Amino acid sequence: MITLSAQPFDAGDELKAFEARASGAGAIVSFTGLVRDRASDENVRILHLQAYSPMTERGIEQAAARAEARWPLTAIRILHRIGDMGPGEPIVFVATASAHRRDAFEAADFLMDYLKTEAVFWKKEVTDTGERWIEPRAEDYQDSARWALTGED
Amino acid sequence: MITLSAQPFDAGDELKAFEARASGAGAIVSFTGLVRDRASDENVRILHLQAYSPMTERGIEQAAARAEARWPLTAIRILHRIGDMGPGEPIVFVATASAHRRDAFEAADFLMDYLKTEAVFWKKEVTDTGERWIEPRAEDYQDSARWALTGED
Amino acid sequence: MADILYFGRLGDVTGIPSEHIALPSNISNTLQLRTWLDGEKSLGGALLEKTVRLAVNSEIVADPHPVKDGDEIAFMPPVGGG
Amino acid sequence: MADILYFGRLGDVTGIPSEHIALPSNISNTLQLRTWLDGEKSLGGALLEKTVRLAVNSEIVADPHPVKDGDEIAFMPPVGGG
Repeated sequence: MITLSAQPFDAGDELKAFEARASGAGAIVSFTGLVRDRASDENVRILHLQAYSPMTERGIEQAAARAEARWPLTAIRILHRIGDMGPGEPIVFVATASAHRRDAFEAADFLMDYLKTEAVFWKKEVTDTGERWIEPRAEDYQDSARWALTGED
Repeated sequence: MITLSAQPFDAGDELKAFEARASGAGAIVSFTGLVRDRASDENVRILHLQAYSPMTERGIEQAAARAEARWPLTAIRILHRIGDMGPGEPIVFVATASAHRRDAFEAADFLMDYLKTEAVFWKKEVTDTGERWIEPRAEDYQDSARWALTGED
Repeated sequence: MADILYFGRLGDVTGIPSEHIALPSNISNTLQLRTWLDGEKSLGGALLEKTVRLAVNSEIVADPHPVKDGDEIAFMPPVGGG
Repeated sequence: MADILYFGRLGDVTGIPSEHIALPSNISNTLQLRTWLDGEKSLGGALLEKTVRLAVNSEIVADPHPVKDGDEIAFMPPVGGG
Protein backbone atom coordinates (compact mmCIF):
# COMPACT_ATOMS: atom_id res chain seq x y z
CA MET A 1 0.00 0.00 0.00
CA ILE A 2 1.74 3.08 -1.31
CA THR A 3 0.70 6.67 -0.65
CA LEU A 4 2.15 10.06 -1.51
CA SER A 5 0.63 12.58 0.83
CA ALA A 6 0.65 16.37 0.86
CA GLN A 7 -0.79 16.24 4.38
CA PRO A 8 1.07 15.54 7.62
CA PHE A 9 0.70 12.05 9.04
CA ASP A 10 1.32 10.38 12.37
CA ALA A 11 3.73 7.45 12.34
CA GLY A 12 2.13 5.91 15.44
CA ASP A 13 -1.29 5.86 13.79
CA GLU A 14 0.26 4.38 10.68
CA LEU A 15 1.88 1.62 12.73
CA LYS A 16 -1.43 0.86 14.43
CA ALA A 17 -3.22 0.56 11.09
CA PHE A 18 -0.40 -1.54 9.68
CA GLU A 19 -0.37 -3.91 12.64
CA ALA A 20 -4.13 -4.44 12.25
CA ARG A 21 -3.63 -5.26 8.58
CA ALA A 22 -0.58 -7.48 9.18
CA SER A 23 -2.00 -9.51 12.04
CA GLY A 24 -0.48 -12.94 12.31
CA ALA A 25 2.80 -11.70 10.89
CA GLY A 26 5.01 -12.18 13.91
CA ALA A 27 7.49 -9.43 13.08
CA ILE A 28 6.89 -5.82 12.09
CA VAL A 29 9.64 -3.33 11.34
CA SER A 30 8.92 0.34 10.80
CA PHE A 31 11.09 3.19 9.70
CA THR A 32 10.14 6.81 10.24
CA GLY A 33 12.15 9.61 8.68
CA LEU A 34 11.76 13.02 10.28
CA VAL A 35 12.66 16.41 8.83
CA ARG A 36 15.84 17.46 10.56
CA ASP A 37 15.86 20.81 12.30
CA ARG A 38 19.48 21.75 11.67
CA ALA A 39 21.56 21.76 8.48
CA SER A 40 25.18 22.89 8.59
CA ASP A 41 24.57 25.00 11.68
CA GLU A 42 21.52 26.67 10.23
CA ASN A 43 17.93 26.27 11.33
CA VAL A 44 15.79 24.46 8.81
CA ARG A 45 12.46 26.20 8.26
CA ILE A 46 10.93 24.13 5.51
CA LEU A 47 11.71 20.98 3.60
CA HIS A 48 10.12 20.89 0.17
CA LEU A 49 9.57 17.56 -1.56
CA GLN A 50 8.81 17.43 -5.27
CA ALA A 51 7.56 14.28 -7.01
CA TYR A 52 6.86 13.42 -10.65
CA SER A 53 3.59 11.55 -10.71
CA PRO A 54 2.87 8.90 -11.77
CA MET A 55 6.53 8.01 -12.34
CA THR A 56 7.28 8.37 -8.64
CA GLU A 57 4.46 6.06 -7.57
CA ARG A 58 5.25 3.53 -10.29
CA GLY A 59 8.89 3.33 -9.21
CA ILE A 60 7.95 2.80 -5.58
CA GLU A 61 5.48 0.10 -6.58
CA GLN A 62 8.21 -1.69 -8.50
CA ALA A 63 10.56 -1.47 -5.50
CA ALA A 64 7.83 -2.91 -3.27
CA ALA A 65 7.34 -5.74 -5.78
CA ARG A 66 11.09 -6.45 -5.73
CA ALA A 67 11.00 -6.57 -1.93
CA GLU A 68 8.07 -8.99 -2.00
CA ALA A 69 9.88 -11.21 -4.49
CA ARG A 70 13.02 -11.29 -2.36
CA TRP A 71 11.60 -11.66 1.16
CA PRO A 72 8.49 -13.51 2.35
CA LEU A 73 6.46 -10.49 3.44
CA THR A 74 2.85 -10.46 4.50
CA ALA A 75 2.41 -6.69 4.18
CA ILE A 76 4.22 -3.53 3.10
CA ARG A 77 3.36 0.10 3.79
CA ILE A 78 5.09 3.06 2.19
CA LEU A 79 3.91 6.57 2.92
CA HIS A 80 5.87 9.57 1.65
CA ARG A 81 5.20 13.25 2.10
CA ILE A 82 5.32 15.69 -0.80
CA GLY A 83 5.13 19.47 -0.73
CA ASP A 84 6.25 21.61 2.21
CA MET A 85 6.89 20.30 5.70
CA GLY A 86 8.44 21.66 8.89
CA PRO A 87 11.28 20.44 11.13
CA GLY A 88 10.41 17.35 13.15
CA GLU A 89 7.55 16.32 10.87
CA PRO A 90 7.59 12.80 9.45
CA ILE A 91 8.63 12.76 5.82
CA VAL A 92 8.52 9.01 5.22
CA PHE A 93 7.09 5.92 6.88
CA VAL A 94 7.93 2.40 5.77
CA ALA A 95 6.65 -0.74 7.45
CA THR A 96 7.20 -4.39 6.63
CA ALA A 97 5.64 -7.50 8.14
CA SER A 98 6.91 -11.05 7.98
CA ALA A 99 6.91 -14.29 9.88
CA HIS A 100 10.59 -13.79 10.71
CA ARG A 101 12.30 -10.66 11.91
CA ARG A 102 15.35 -10.77 9.63
CA ASP A 103 13.13 -10.66 6.57
CA ALA A 104 11.17 -7.71 7.95
CA PHE A 105 14.37 -5.85 8.87
CA GLU A 106 16.07 -6.42 5.53
CA ALA A 107 13.02 -5.52 3.47
CA ALA A 108 12.48 -2.25 5.35
CA ASP A 109 16.19 -1.44 5.02
CA PHE A 110 16.07 -2.20 1.28
CA LEU A 111 12.97 -0.06 0.74
CA MET A 112 14.53 2.88 2.57
CA ASP A 113 17.68 2.61 0.45
CA TYR A 114 15.47 2.68 -2.63
CA LEU A 115 13.57 5.71 -1.38
CA LYS A 116 16.76 7.57 -0.52
CA THR A 117 18.61 7.07 -3.80
CA GLU A 118 16.27 5.92 -6.53
CA ALA A 119 12.76 7.12 -5.76
CA VAL A 120 11.78 10.02 -7.99
CA PHE A 121 11.82 12.90 -5.53
CA TRP A 122 13.71 16.16 -5.30
CA LYS A 123 14.31 17.79 -1.94
CA LYS A 124 14.91 21.43 -1.13
CA GLU A 125 15.88 22.67 2.31
CA VAL A 126 14.93 26.22 3.23
CA THR A 127 17.02 27.65 6.08
CA ASP A 128 17.22 31.04 7.72
CA THR A 129 19.74 32.17 5.14
CA GLY A 130 18.56 30.63 1.91
CA GLU A 131 17.66 27.39 0.22
CA ARG A 132 19.43 24.49 -1.42
CA TRP A 133 18.54 21.33 -3.25
CA ILE A 134 19.74 18.17 -1.53
CA GLU A 135 21.02 15.17 -3.43
CA PRO A 136 21.86 11.72 -2.02
CA ARG A 137 25.21 11.44 -0.23
CA ALA A 138 27.92 9.00 -1.29
CA GLU A 139 27.02 6.77 1.67
CA ASP A 140 23.41 6.64 0.50
CA TYR A 141 24.56 5.22 -2.84
CA GLN A 142 26.84 2.75 -1.02
CA ASP A 143 23.98 1.60 1.18
CA SER A 144 21.79 1.13 -1.84
CA ALA A 145 24.46 -0.83 -3.73
CA ARG A 146 24.44 -3.55 -1.06
CA TRP A 147 21.21 -4.99 -2.44
CA ALA A 148 22.66 -5.66 -5.87
CA LEU A 149 24.59 -8.60 -4.35
CA THR A 150 23.25 -12.03 -5.05
CA GLY A 151 21.76 -13.96 -2.19
CA GLU A 152 20.78 -13.00 1.28
CA ASP A 153 24.08 -11.49 2.37
CA MET B 1 14.08 3.32 28.72
CA ILE B 2 13.43 -0.30 29.56
CA THR B 3 10.17 -1.76 30.77
CA LEU B 4 8.93 -5.26 31.54
CA SER B 5 5.16 -5.19 31.48
CA ALA B 6 2.54 -7.69 32.56
CA GLN B 7 -0.08 -5.56 30.79
CA PRO B 8 -0.81 -5.43 27.06
CA PHE B 9 0.59 -2.42 25.20
CA ASP B 10 -0.03 -0.76 21.89
CA ALA B 11 2.97 -0.47 19.58
CA GLY B 12 1.50 2.57 17.81
CA ASP B 13 1.17 4.46 21.07
CA GLU B 14 4.70 3.45 21.98
CA LEU B 15 6.01 4.76 18.67
CA LYS B 16 4.18 8.06 19.20
CA ALA B 17 5.68 8.50 22.64
CA PHE B 18 9.12 7.53 21.36
CA GLU B 19 8.96 9.96 18.46
CA ALA B 20 8.04 12.77 20.86
CA ARG B 21 11.03 11.88 23.01
CA ALA B 22 13.43 11.43 20.06
CA SER B 23 12.51 14.61 18.20
CA GLY B 24 15.32 15.90 16.07
CA ALA B 25 16.64 12.41 15.51
CA GLY B 26 16.03 12.12 11.78
CA ALA B 27 15.63 8.33 11.73
CA ILE B 28 13.51 6.08 13.90
CA VAL B 29 13.36 2.30 13.54
CA SER B 30 10.87 0.21 15.45
CA PHE B 31 10.44 -3.51 15.81
CA THR B 32 7.24 -5.09 17.06
CA GLY B 33 7.07 -8.79 17.81
CA LEU B 34 3.60 -10.31 17.88
CA VAL B 35 2.50 -13.59 19.40
CA ARG B 36 1.99 -15.97 16.52
CA ASP B 37 -1.37 -17.68 16.21
CA ARG B 38 -0.17 -20.97 14.76
CA ALA B 39 2.58 -23.36 15.86
CA SER B 40 3.19 -26.57 13.90
CA ASP B 41 -0.39 -26.61 12.60
CA GLU B 42 -1.87 -26.04 16.02
CA ASN B 43 -3.71 -22.98 17.28
CA VAL B 44 -1.78 -21.08 19.91
CA ARG B 45 -3.98 -20.11 22.84
CA ILE B 46 -1.50 -18.50 25.18
CA LEU B 47 2.12 -17.53 25.19
CA HIS B 48 3.64 -17.41 28.65
CA LEU B 49 6.74 -15.34 29.29
CA GLN B 50 8.78 -15.84 32.43
CA ALA B 51 11.50 -13.42 33.54
CA TYR B 52 14.02 -13.47 36.39
CA SER B 53 14.02 -10.01 37.88
CA PRO B 54 16.21 -8.07 38.31
CA MET B 55 18.63 -10.18 36.24
CA THR B 56 16.45 -9.81 33.17
CA GLU B 57 16.27 -6.02 33.40
CA ARG B 58 19.97 -5.71 34.19
CA GLY B 59 20.91 -7.76 31.13
CA ILE B 60 18.71 -5.67 28.86
CA GLU B 61 20.19 -2.47 30.31
CA GLN B 62 23.66 -3.76 29.52
CA ALA B 63 22.64 -4.60 25.96
CA ALA B 64 21.19 -1.11 25.53
CA ALA B 65 24.45 0.36 26.84
CA ARG B 66 26.40 -1.75 24.32
CA ALA B 67 24.15 -0.45 21.53
CA GLU B 68 24.69 3.13 22.65
CA ALA B 69 28.45 2.62 22.73
CA ARG B 70 28.47 1.16 19.23
CA TRP B 71 26.04 3.42 17.37
CA PRO B 72 25.34 7.15 17.83
CA LEU B 73 21.80 6.88 19.15
CA THR B 74 19.67 9.66 20.56
CA ALA B 75 17.12 7.37 22.18
CA ILE B 76 16.32 3.70 22.84
CA ARG B 77 13.07 2.10 23.93
CA ILE B 78 12.68 -1.54 24.95
CA LEU B 79 9.35 -2.83 26.16
CA HIS B 80 8.85 -6.55 26.79
CA ARG B 81 5.78 -8.38 27.96
CA ILE B 82 5.88 -10.95 30.74
CA GLY B 83 3.15 -13.30 31.94
CA ASP B 84 0.35 -14.60 29.72
CA MET B 85 -0.59 -13.14 26.36
CA GLY B 86 -2.84 -14.13 23.49
CA PRO B 87 -2.23 -14.62 19.75
CA GLY B 88 -1.65 -11.38 17.87
CA GLU B 89 -0.72 -9.42 20.98
CA PRO B 90 2.58 -7.53 20.96
CA ILE B 91 5.23 -9.30 22.99
CA VAL B 92 8.13 -6.93 22.38
CA PHE B 93 8.67 -3.40 21.11
CA VAL B 94 12.11 -1.98 20.38
CA ALA B 95 12.74 1.48 18.98
CA THR B 96 15.97 3.28 18.18
CA ALA B 97 16.55 6.86 17.07
CA SER B 98 19.60 8.28 15.36
CA ALA B 99 20.67 11.00 12.98
CA HIS B 100 21.30 8.38 10.31
CA ARG B 101 19.11 5.49 9.30
CA ARG B 102 21.79 2.79 9.10
CA ASP B 103 22.68 3.33 12.75
CA ALA B 104 19.03 3.14 13.80
CA PHE B 105 18.47 -0.02 11.73
CA GLU B 106 21.56 -1.80 12.99
CA ALA B 107 20.98 -0.92 16.64
CA ALA B 108 17.37 -2.16 16.53
CA ASP B 109 18.50 -5.33 14.78
CA PHE B 110 21.23 -5.88 17.38
CA LEU B 111 18.86 -5.34 20.31
CA MET B 112 16.34 -7.80 18.88
CA ASP B 113 19.07 -10.41 18.45
CA TYR B 114 20.01 -9.88 22.08
CA LEU B 115 16.41 -10.20 23.23
CA LYS B 116 15.88 -13.38 21.20
CA THR B 117 18.94 -15.29 22.34
CA GLU B 118 20.46 -13.74 25.45
CA ALA B 119 17.76 -11.89 27.35
CA VAL B 120 16.73 -13.80 30.47
CA PHE B 121 13.26 -15.00 29.47
CA TRP B 122 11.63 -18.37 29.12
CA LYS B 123 8.71 -18.86 26.77
CA LYS B 124 5.95 -21.43 26.88
CA GLU B 125 3.40 -21.89 24.11
CA VAL B 126 0.03 -23.33 25.05
CA THR B 127 -1.83 -24.85 22.11
CA ASP B 128 -5.10 -26.76 21.75
CA THR B 129 -3.31 -30.01 22.47
CA GLY B 130 -0.75 -29.12 25.12
CA GLU B 131 2.14 -26.87 25.96
CA ARG B 132 5.82 -26.67 25.23
CA TRP B 133 8.76 -24.50 26.19
CA ILE B 134 10.37 -22.73 23.27
CA GLU B 135 14.10 -22.18 23.01
CA PRO B 136 15.96 -20.07 20.44
CA ARG B 137 16.41 -21.65 17.01
CA ALA B 138 19.83 -22.20 15.42
CA GLU B 139 19.20 -19.23 13.14
CA ASP B 140 18.55 -17.01 16.13
CA TYR B 141 22.00 -17.84 17.48
CA GLN B 142 23.52 -17.26 14.03
CA ASP B 143 21.85 -13.84 13.81
CA SER B 144 23.13 -12.95 17.22
CA ALA B 145 26.68 -14.06 16.42
CA ARG B 146 26.92 -11.45 13.65
CA TRP B 147 27.46 -8.68 16.19
CA ALA B 148 30.59 -10.24 17.67
CA LEU B 149 32.46 -9.28 14.50
CA THR B 150 34.64 -6.21 14.65
CA GLY B 151 33.49 -3.16 12.75
CA GLU B 152 30.16 -2.05 11.46
CA ASP B 153 28.63 -5.35 10.36
CA MET C 1 4.55 21.17 -29.39
CA ALA C 2 6.16 19.27 -26.54
CA ASP C 3 5.94 19.59 -22.74
CA ILE C 4 9.29 20.16 -21.11
CA LEU C 5 9.55 19.68 -17.32
CA TYR C 6 12.42 20.95 -15.18
CA PHE C 7 12.68 19.18 -11.85
CA GLY C 8 14.59 19.97 -8.69
CA ARG C 9 17.29 22.61 -9.02
CA LEU C 10 16.68 22.84 -12.78
CA GLY C 11 13.38 24.55 -12.02
CA ASP C 12 15.34 27.25 -10.22
CA VAL C 13 17.98 27.44 -12.93
CA THR C 14 15.45 27.86 -15.74
CA GLY C 15 13.06 29.91 -13.62
CA ILE C 16 10.11 27.75 -14.70
CA PRO C 17 8.87 24.29 -13.65
CA SER C 18 7.63 23.47 -17.16
CA GLU C 19 6.94 24.88 -20.57
CA HIS C 20 5.00 24.03 -23.69
CA ILE C 21 7.23 24.60 -26.70
CA ALA C 22 7.50 23.91 -30.40
CA LEU C 23 10.43 21.64 -31.16
CA PRO C 24 12.54 23.04 -34.03
CA SER C 25 12.65 20.68 -37.00
CA ASN C 26 16.34 19.95 -36.44
CA ILE C 27 15.76 18.70 -32.88
CA SER C 28 14.90 15.01 -33.05
CA ASN C 29 16.67 13.42 -30.08
CA THR C 30 17.42 14.09 -26.42
CA LEU C 31 21.06 15.07 -27.00
CA GLN C 32 20.07 17.72 -29.52
CA LEU C 33 17.31 18.88 -27.18
CA ARG C 34 19.70 19.30 -24.24
CA THR C 35 22.15 21.34 -26.30
CA TRP C 36 19.50 23.47 -27.93
CA LEU C 37 17.60 24.31 -24.71
CA ASP C 38 20.78 24.94 -22.73
CA GLY C 39 21.92 27.40 -25.39
CA GLU C 40 18.52 29.08 -25.78
CA LYS C 41 18.40 29.74 -22.06
CA SER C 42 22.09 30.52 -21.65
CA LEU C 43 22.35 27.99 -18.81
CA GLY C 44 26.06 27.36 -19.24
CA GLY C 45 25.69 23.58 -19.35
CA ALA C 46 23.18 22.85 -16.58
CA LEU C 47 21.07 20.73 -18.95
CA LEU C 48 24.12 18.91 -20.32
CA GLU C 49 25.35 17.42 -17.06
CA LYS C 50 25.70 13.65 -17.12
CA THR C 51 23.90 13.36 -13.79
CA VAL C 52 20.84 15.01 -15.33
CA ARG C 53 18.75 12.24 -16.84
CA LEU C 54 15.90 12.65 -19.25
CA ALA C 55 12.53 10.95 -19.11
CA VAL C 56 10.42 10.82 -22.26
CA ASN C 57 6.77 10.16 -21.56
CA SER C 58 7.57 9.05 -18.02
CA GLU C 59 10.27 6.58 -19.00
CA ILE C 60 13.90 7.34 -18.22
CA VAL C 61 15.89 7.08 -21.44
CA ALA C 62 19.53 6.91 -22.47
CA ASP C 63 20.88 9.64 -24.77
CA PRO C 64 20.30 9.92 -27.65
CA HIS C 65 16.63 9.00 -27.55
CA PRO C 66 14.09 10.19 -30.16
CA VAL C 67 11.86 13.12 -29.20
CA LYS C 68 8.93 14.44 -31.16
CA ASP C 69 5.90 16.69 -30.94
CA GLY C 70 3.46 15.55 -28.31
CA ASP C 71 6.13 14.12 -26.00
CA GLU C 72 6.43 14.98 -22.33
CA ILE C 73 10.13 15.38 -21.69
CA ALA C 74 11.47 15.75 -18.15
CA PHE C 75 14.91 16.97 -17.10
CA MET C 76 15.72 15.08 -13.93
CA PRO C 77 18.68 15.92 -11.67
CA PRO C 78 19.74 13.18 -9.22
CA VAL C 79 16.69 11.90 -7.35
CA GLY C 80 16.26 10.94 -3.73
CA GLY C 81 13.52 11.10 -1.14
CA GLY C 82 13.21 9.97 2.46
CA MET D 1 19.09 -22.68 53.94
CA ALA D 2 19.30 -21.63 50.29
CA ASP D 3 16.70 -20.56 47.73
CA ILE D 4 16.66 -22.72 44.65
CA LEU D 5 14.80 -21.47 41.56
CA TYR D 6 13.78 -23.65 38.62
CA PHE D 7 13.10 -21.65 35.48
CA GLY D 8 11.38 -22.54 32.22
CA ARG D 9 10.85 -26.24 31.61
CA LEU D 10 12.72 -27.10 34.82
CA GLY D 11 9.75 -25.74 36.77
CA ASP D 12 7.59 -28.33 35.03
CA VAL D 13 10.16 -31.09 35.50
CA THR D 14 10.56 -30.47 39.23
CA GLY D 15 6.92 -29.53 39.73
CA ILE D 16 7.86 -26.39 41.66
CA PRO D 17 9.14 -22.95 40.64
CA SER D 18 11.31 -22.61 43.71
CA GLU D 19 12.13 -24.09 47.08
CA HIS D 20 13.84 -23.13 50.30
CA ILE D 21 16.15 -25.94 51.33
CA ALA D 22 18.95 -26.80 53.69
CA LEU D 23 22.14 -27.52 51.81
CA PRO D 24 23.78 -30.75 53.04
CA SER D 25 27.25 -30.16 54.46
CA ASN D 26 28.88 -32.05 51.58
CA ILE D 27 27.37 -29.75 48.93
CA SER D 28 29.68 -26.79 48.51
CA ASN D 29 29.68 -26.04 44.78
CA THR D 30 27.31 -25.92 41.83
CA LEU D 31 28.43 -29.23 40.34
CA GLN D 32 27.73 -31.06 43.58
CA LEU D 33 24.41 -29.24 43.88
CA ARG D 34 23.31 -30.28 40.37
CA THR D 35 24.11 -33.92 41.01
CA TRP D 36 22.58 -34.02 44.46
CA LEU D 37 19.30 -32.30 43.48
CA ASP D 38 18.93 -34.30 40.29
CA GLY D 39 19.30 -37.51 42.29
CA GLU D 40 17.02 -36.41 45.15
CA LYS D 41 14.27 -35.62 42.67
CA SER D 42 14.96 -38.55 40.33
CA LEU D 43 15.10 -36.22 37.34
CA GLY D 44 17.27 -38.47 35.23
CA GLY D 45 19.79 -35.74 34.40
CA ALA D 46 17.60 -32.71 33.68
CA LEU D 47 19.66 -30.58 36.07
CA LEU D 48 22.96 -31.89 34.71
CA GLU D 49 22.51 -30.76 31.11
CA LYS D 50 25.28 -28.53 29.84
CA THR D 51 22.76 -26.09 28.37
CA VAL D 52 21.32 -25.55 31.84
CA ARG D 53 23.32 -22.73 33.40
CA LEU D 54 23.35 -21.76 37.04
CA ALA D 55 23.10 -18.30 38.49
CA VAL D 56 24.24 -17.69 42.04
CA ASN D 57 22.82 -14.53 43.57
CA SER D 58 21.76 -13.29 40.13
CA GLU D 59 25.14 -13.83 38.48
CA ILE D 60 25.59 -16.56 35.93
CA VAL D 61 28.51 -18.73 37.01
CA ALA D 62 30.70 -21.44 35.52
CA ASP D 63 30.75 -24.84 37.21
CA PRO D 64 32.07 -25.49 39.75
CA HIS D 65 31.17 -22.33 41.64
CA PRO D 66 30.91 -22.16 45.45
CA VAL D 67 27.44 -22.27 46.96
CA LYS D 68 26.53 -21.72 50.58
CA ASP D 69 23.67 -21.08 52.92
CA GLY D 70 21.85 -17.86 52.14
CA ASP D 71 22.51 -18.04 48.39
CA GLU D 72 19.81 -17.72 45.76
CA ILE D 73 20.64 -20.34 43.16
CA ALA D 74 18.79 -20.46 39.84
CA PHE D 75 18.68 -23.31 37.34
CA MET D 76 18.39 -21.66 33.93
CA PRO D 77 17.61 -23.56 30.71
CA PRO D 78 18.46 -21.74 27.45
CA VAL D 79 17.00 -18.24 27.57
CA GLY D 80 15.30 -16.21 24.87
CA GLY D 81 12.53 -13.66 24.66
CA GLY D 82 11.01 -11.61 21.86
